[in-house]
Amino acid sequence: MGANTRTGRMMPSYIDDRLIATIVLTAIAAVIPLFVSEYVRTLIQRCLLWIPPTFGVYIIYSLLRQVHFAQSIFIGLGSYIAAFLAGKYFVTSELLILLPLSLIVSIGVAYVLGIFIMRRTGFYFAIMGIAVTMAFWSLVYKMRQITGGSDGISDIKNPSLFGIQLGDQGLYYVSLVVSLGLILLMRRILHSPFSLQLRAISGDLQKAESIGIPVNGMRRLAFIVAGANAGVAGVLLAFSYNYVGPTTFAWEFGAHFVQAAIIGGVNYFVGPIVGAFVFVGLEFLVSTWFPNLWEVVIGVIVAVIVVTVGEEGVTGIVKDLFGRTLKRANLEERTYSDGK
Amino acid sequence: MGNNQQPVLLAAEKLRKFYGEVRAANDISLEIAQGQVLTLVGANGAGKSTFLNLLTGLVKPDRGEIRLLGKRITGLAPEQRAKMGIVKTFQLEHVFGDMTVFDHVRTACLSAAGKHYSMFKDISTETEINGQTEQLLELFDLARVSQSLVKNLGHGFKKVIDIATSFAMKPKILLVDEPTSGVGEEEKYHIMELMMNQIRANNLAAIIVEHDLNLVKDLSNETIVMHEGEFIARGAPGDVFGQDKVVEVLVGRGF
Amino acid sequence: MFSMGLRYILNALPVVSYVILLSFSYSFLLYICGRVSLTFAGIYLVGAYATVSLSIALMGNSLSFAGFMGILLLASLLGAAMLVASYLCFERFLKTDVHRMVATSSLLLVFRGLVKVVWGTTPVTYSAPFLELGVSEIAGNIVPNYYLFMLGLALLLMLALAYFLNRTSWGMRFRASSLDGDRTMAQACGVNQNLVTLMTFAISGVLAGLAGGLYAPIAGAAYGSEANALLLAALSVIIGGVGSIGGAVLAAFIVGIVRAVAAIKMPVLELAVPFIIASVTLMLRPFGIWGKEFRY
Amino acid sequence: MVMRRTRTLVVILTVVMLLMGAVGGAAGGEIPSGPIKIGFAVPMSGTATSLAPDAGINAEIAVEYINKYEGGILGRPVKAYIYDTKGDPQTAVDVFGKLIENDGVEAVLGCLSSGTGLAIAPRVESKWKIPTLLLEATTMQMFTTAVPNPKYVFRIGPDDVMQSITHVKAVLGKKPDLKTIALGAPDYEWGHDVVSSFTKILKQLRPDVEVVYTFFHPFGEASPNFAAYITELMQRKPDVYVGYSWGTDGVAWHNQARAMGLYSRIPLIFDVFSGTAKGQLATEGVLGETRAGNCMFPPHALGYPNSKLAPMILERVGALPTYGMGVHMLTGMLYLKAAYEKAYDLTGQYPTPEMLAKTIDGLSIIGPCGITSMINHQSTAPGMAVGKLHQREDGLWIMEDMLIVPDYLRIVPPWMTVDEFIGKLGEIGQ
Repeated sequence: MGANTRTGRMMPSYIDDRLIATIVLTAIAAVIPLFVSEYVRTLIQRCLLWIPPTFGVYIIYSLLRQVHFAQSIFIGLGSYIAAFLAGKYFVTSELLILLPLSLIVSIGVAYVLGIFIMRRTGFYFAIMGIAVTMAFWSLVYKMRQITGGSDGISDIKNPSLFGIQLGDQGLYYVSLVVSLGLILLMRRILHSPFSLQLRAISGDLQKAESIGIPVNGMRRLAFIVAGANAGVAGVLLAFSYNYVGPTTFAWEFGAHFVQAAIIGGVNYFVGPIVGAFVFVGLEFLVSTWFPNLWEVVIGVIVAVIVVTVGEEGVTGIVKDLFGRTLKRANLEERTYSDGK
Repeated sequence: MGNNQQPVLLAAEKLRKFYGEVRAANDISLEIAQGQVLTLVGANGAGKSTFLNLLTGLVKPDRGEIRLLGKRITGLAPEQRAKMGIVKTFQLEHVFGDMTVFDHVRTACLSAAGKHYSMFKDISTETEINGQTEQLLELFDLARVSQSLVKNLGHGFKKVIDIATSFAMKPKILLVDEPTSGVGEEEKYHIMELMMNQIRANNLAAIIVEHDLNLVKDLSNETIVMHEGEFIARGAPGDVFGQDKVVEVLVGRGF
Repeated sequence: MFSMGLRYILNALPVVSYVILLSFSYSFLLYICGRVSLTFAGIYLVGAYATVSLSIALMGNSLSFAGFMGILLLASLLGAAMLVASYLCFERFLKTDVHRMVATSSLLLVFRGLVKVVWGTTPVTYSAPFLELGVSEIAGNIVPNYYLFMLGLALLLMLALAYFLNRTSWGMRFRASSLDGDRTMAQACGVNQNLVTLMTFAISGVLAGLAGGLYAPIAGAAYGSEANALLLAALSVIIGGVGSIGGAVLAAFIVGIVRAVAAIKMPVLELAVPFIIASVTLMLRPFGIWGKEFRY
Repeated sequence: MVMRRTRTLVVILTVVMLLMGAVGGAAGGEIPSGPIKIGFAVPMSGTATSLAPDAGINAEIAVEYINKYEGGILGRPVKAYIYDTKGDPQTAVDVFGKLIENDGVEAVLGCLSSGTGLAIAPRVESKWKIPTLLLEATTMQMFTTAVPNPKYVFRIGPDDVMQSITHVKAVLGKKPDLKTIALGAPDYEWGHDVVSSFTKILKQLRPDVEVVYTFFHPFGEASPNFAAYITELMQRKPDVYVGYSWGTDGVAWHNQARAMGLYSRIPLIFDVFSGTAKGQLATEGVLGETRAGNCMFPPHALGYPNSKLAPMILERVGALPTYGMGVHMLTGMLYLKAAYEKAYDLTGQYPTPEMLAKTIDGLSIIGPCGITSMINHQSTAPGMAVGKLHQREDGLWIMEDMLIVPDYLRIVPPWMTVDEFIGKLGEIGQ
């Protein structure tokens, strides 16, 4: 606890700060729909649903130092599960069935894909991710009779929870709860023995092997964790658009989560959260101010962030600017030296 | 420290590894018993590191067999062998630079306890592991830097951290690749002492690759000289270093 | 059977030629400098637009083939200049492979965005050189001479590069600095690393710019074509192996021909088939059919 | 008493004032001042951009035209909110939300692909209730399954059956003696839809014609190589080839097919979207169509509004013909203008979205494609024409020798299903 023995200060202890910050932010997210327009609520909901897949990229990036372009596979799986079961071939729209089902399917698919994707690293891993995503995309695209091809599946009605049909606002709160739950779960996972050993793998592969870490198995599990996050978010994303199309499987879509994670900063646990909000917000602003320059703006921002602050991202920049204030809220909590 | 009454712990039989023309290991055989400490000397490129890597499984042999306590382990992956007790420290820097010293050692403790896939448990609640880690840090005199990032520490520290991490694996046999390369004269002895104390205290077998011949004499009473992938001499350091061919190999090439 | 095979090979020629150039542009950089850089695809895009715009501006409807060759040369020099500039101003600040991958892939976005700003998204095309060269009939198959010219040029360049790398003293310096060689040793022997890096970027830029320029008369310079080019080149490098000239040529032929075959025999798989081959290659020969084992 | 009288007076005065206020409010049909907000949701990045090039610029052109030459709508200038859908249906949903909920636009023009259209149409009908003019989104699903009873959703651009009937009739008219035909289309829903409806209608009208080769090439690959298809096509030697490749696909197809000599080997080629790109236009003598989607300005429409529109497009985009986004958008703007003015004339009030939507249906305007009418939420020109492409002295491509297929032969009447209509086509033709 060496670095954290800041006793005798006015501030409450370490863990309480964090708890307070979480509660305050959650409370803001919970009451904000009552005060803002429907569109802003949708936007916040979008940000919330972007957080879990971005966390998936973040886990692979910050723990394994790999770039995970294949998140869209799992978003797509979740979305199409929702679209088939609650839309096209109506079976059920009960979230308590759809979410676990998507979780199970994502885990299964991630397990199988992980067997061969996670054996490679670096550029090869990234390209393999894109290749597999393309394969899924073309499968969905070509199975026109079932998936509707490029037209997708439209007019998916809102889901129900405990048998109660949800309105758009209800869906917002479900998204909030799911996303928050996943954030807390990720926090736990990032402080687990599992992730410490993953960091060992990215730190030095040979050393990791020589201390008996089952490299391939653990990498695969990390891939599964990432995929499961995206799979759950995929279901809710499908409902939030009331539409699913094959572009959910496009690798460009998966690349957005990489960009969001980089923008947020992969050195920080709050990075993916910040990244999701900044990315979606940025998209909103850019499309308003320079509708034609979306690619240039996002490209320059990501490139500049990588060159200047690397893994620190926006969170790191903000922390530098307002270091003292944020320290109190413990937003600077790093995944990289988490005490013990 | 040779204790030949003990049963054979690790046995290598006719290990061979050629890199094209280069003979890194040419039908090497070796047996080592519990508590036995061997030193391995030889010029650069004699195949010492390759030999250790063959034992740990980082390099796959072209042919030959490796047995641990009579059980064939030739085809096993490095991490499986590490679990069985064959643990190696590295010559060059192989540390997890972005971790704190505490985490670095703790990783190995967790791995030894087989807690790889423990995802939903907060690491701070692993009191047993944390206790072990603190104990190890004490033993290796690392407690005062336990919260520093490994990459910010000096070379000597990294060596000690590497060794401490290896001990966390509760090894049966320790393969030590040049523990003191690139370390100052004074630190050298300190590191060696720390390590040898632990090896003796746990009655481990060890193969130590070392360049400093004076150090070799202190370390163990049995040494092997390696040249072009073969063992050319074996015995007490004093005797071995007197032999002509050894002098030619070690000193002649040295200058 | 043979004539069918020949037909697919001839149909694949334009893709084969540009993929040879483009994939080697990427793998050369990776091989010599050990740097992952996806900027080459942006250079490809710029090469295509530059060639077409210059052709329209300078030549109008009066074609001279020598003039077109001159424009190609200009486009490849522009590519070299841009890639070197990208290295000097940007890429040399990138420390790790992951950084390079992420940063250069976002640089691609910038490239395509700027192309949109400058040229709009209406495709720009100038196919006069393509039409002017006429067609040949090979074993009953009609093949535009321009395809043969493309392939010839690509192979010639590859041969020249092979000669340069293996037979000249400068080539030795390049190889000494490569993933194969020993960079510190090379430096100790007086090889100027900075110069080698800059030249590698320049050569890579020439190849990428030329690939874009050569292919532009066939498909037009189109916004978004860099993504497709990037994927094809990357897959070819995976299939052929890093740093291998033979591998680049072989992989380009494989990718081109399987696509041509799939287009007719199994249209469902046309897009997926290069990815499938790359995946299988990665499983069976992780370092490519013709590649050697590197850190990557 | 005085108190009481005063109180009564106050009550009466209050009531009168309230009444006046109410009347004033009712007469508040006065046209609000300030610009009128119109939203555009168009693809400006991503794959679709290379296929529907410069959609953003075309939206600007349409608005500029309305403001400059038509005096705005009800005297108010139009303010455009142009956002990027990235050609992605889900982004389109977000963009529509932003336009309608955030910016408060009064009508939206947008959505090129069928997927985008299908994604937003149900939401527009059930939630947003704002007049929405889809540009293309030609799928038959739109007004059959997605929004069977549309109120707010309109479509500019033909539906699949309409265009297929035109194409079949045109091909049969231009080459009555054909025996074999080949079809090529991009591999996505629209491509499959048009090919299947073309084949179905052809079988109905001329069962003896054999379709010798049908292929679907990858869609929107941006730098495709079509050599394999072209070779195969030349080996099959059809009498007629009908190609639906468009955008960058169309440009590449055109370049490659011409270089390989396809145009001289097949007697009749109907390149539905002839190459539209800077530097390279159509091929002399090849068939093209006048549907707004292709914007081969038909000669009869070269006056109003095209004489003013064409120079604007040439100046901003640099190519003419351009893919029809600009034309669609201007058509849509003209519909909106006409609807606003008609609704205002009829009621004396500034129209609500509902009134506006009701007024749009049944309107006729003169647009870039000539007289165009909104019938059952579907915009149609009196005849879709197919003709041979010809380059005039001044460089403009026009169509000659046009064959116009009248509406009653193309529009599926509301009391018939598509299949019934196709089944009756032979009889109607007589």
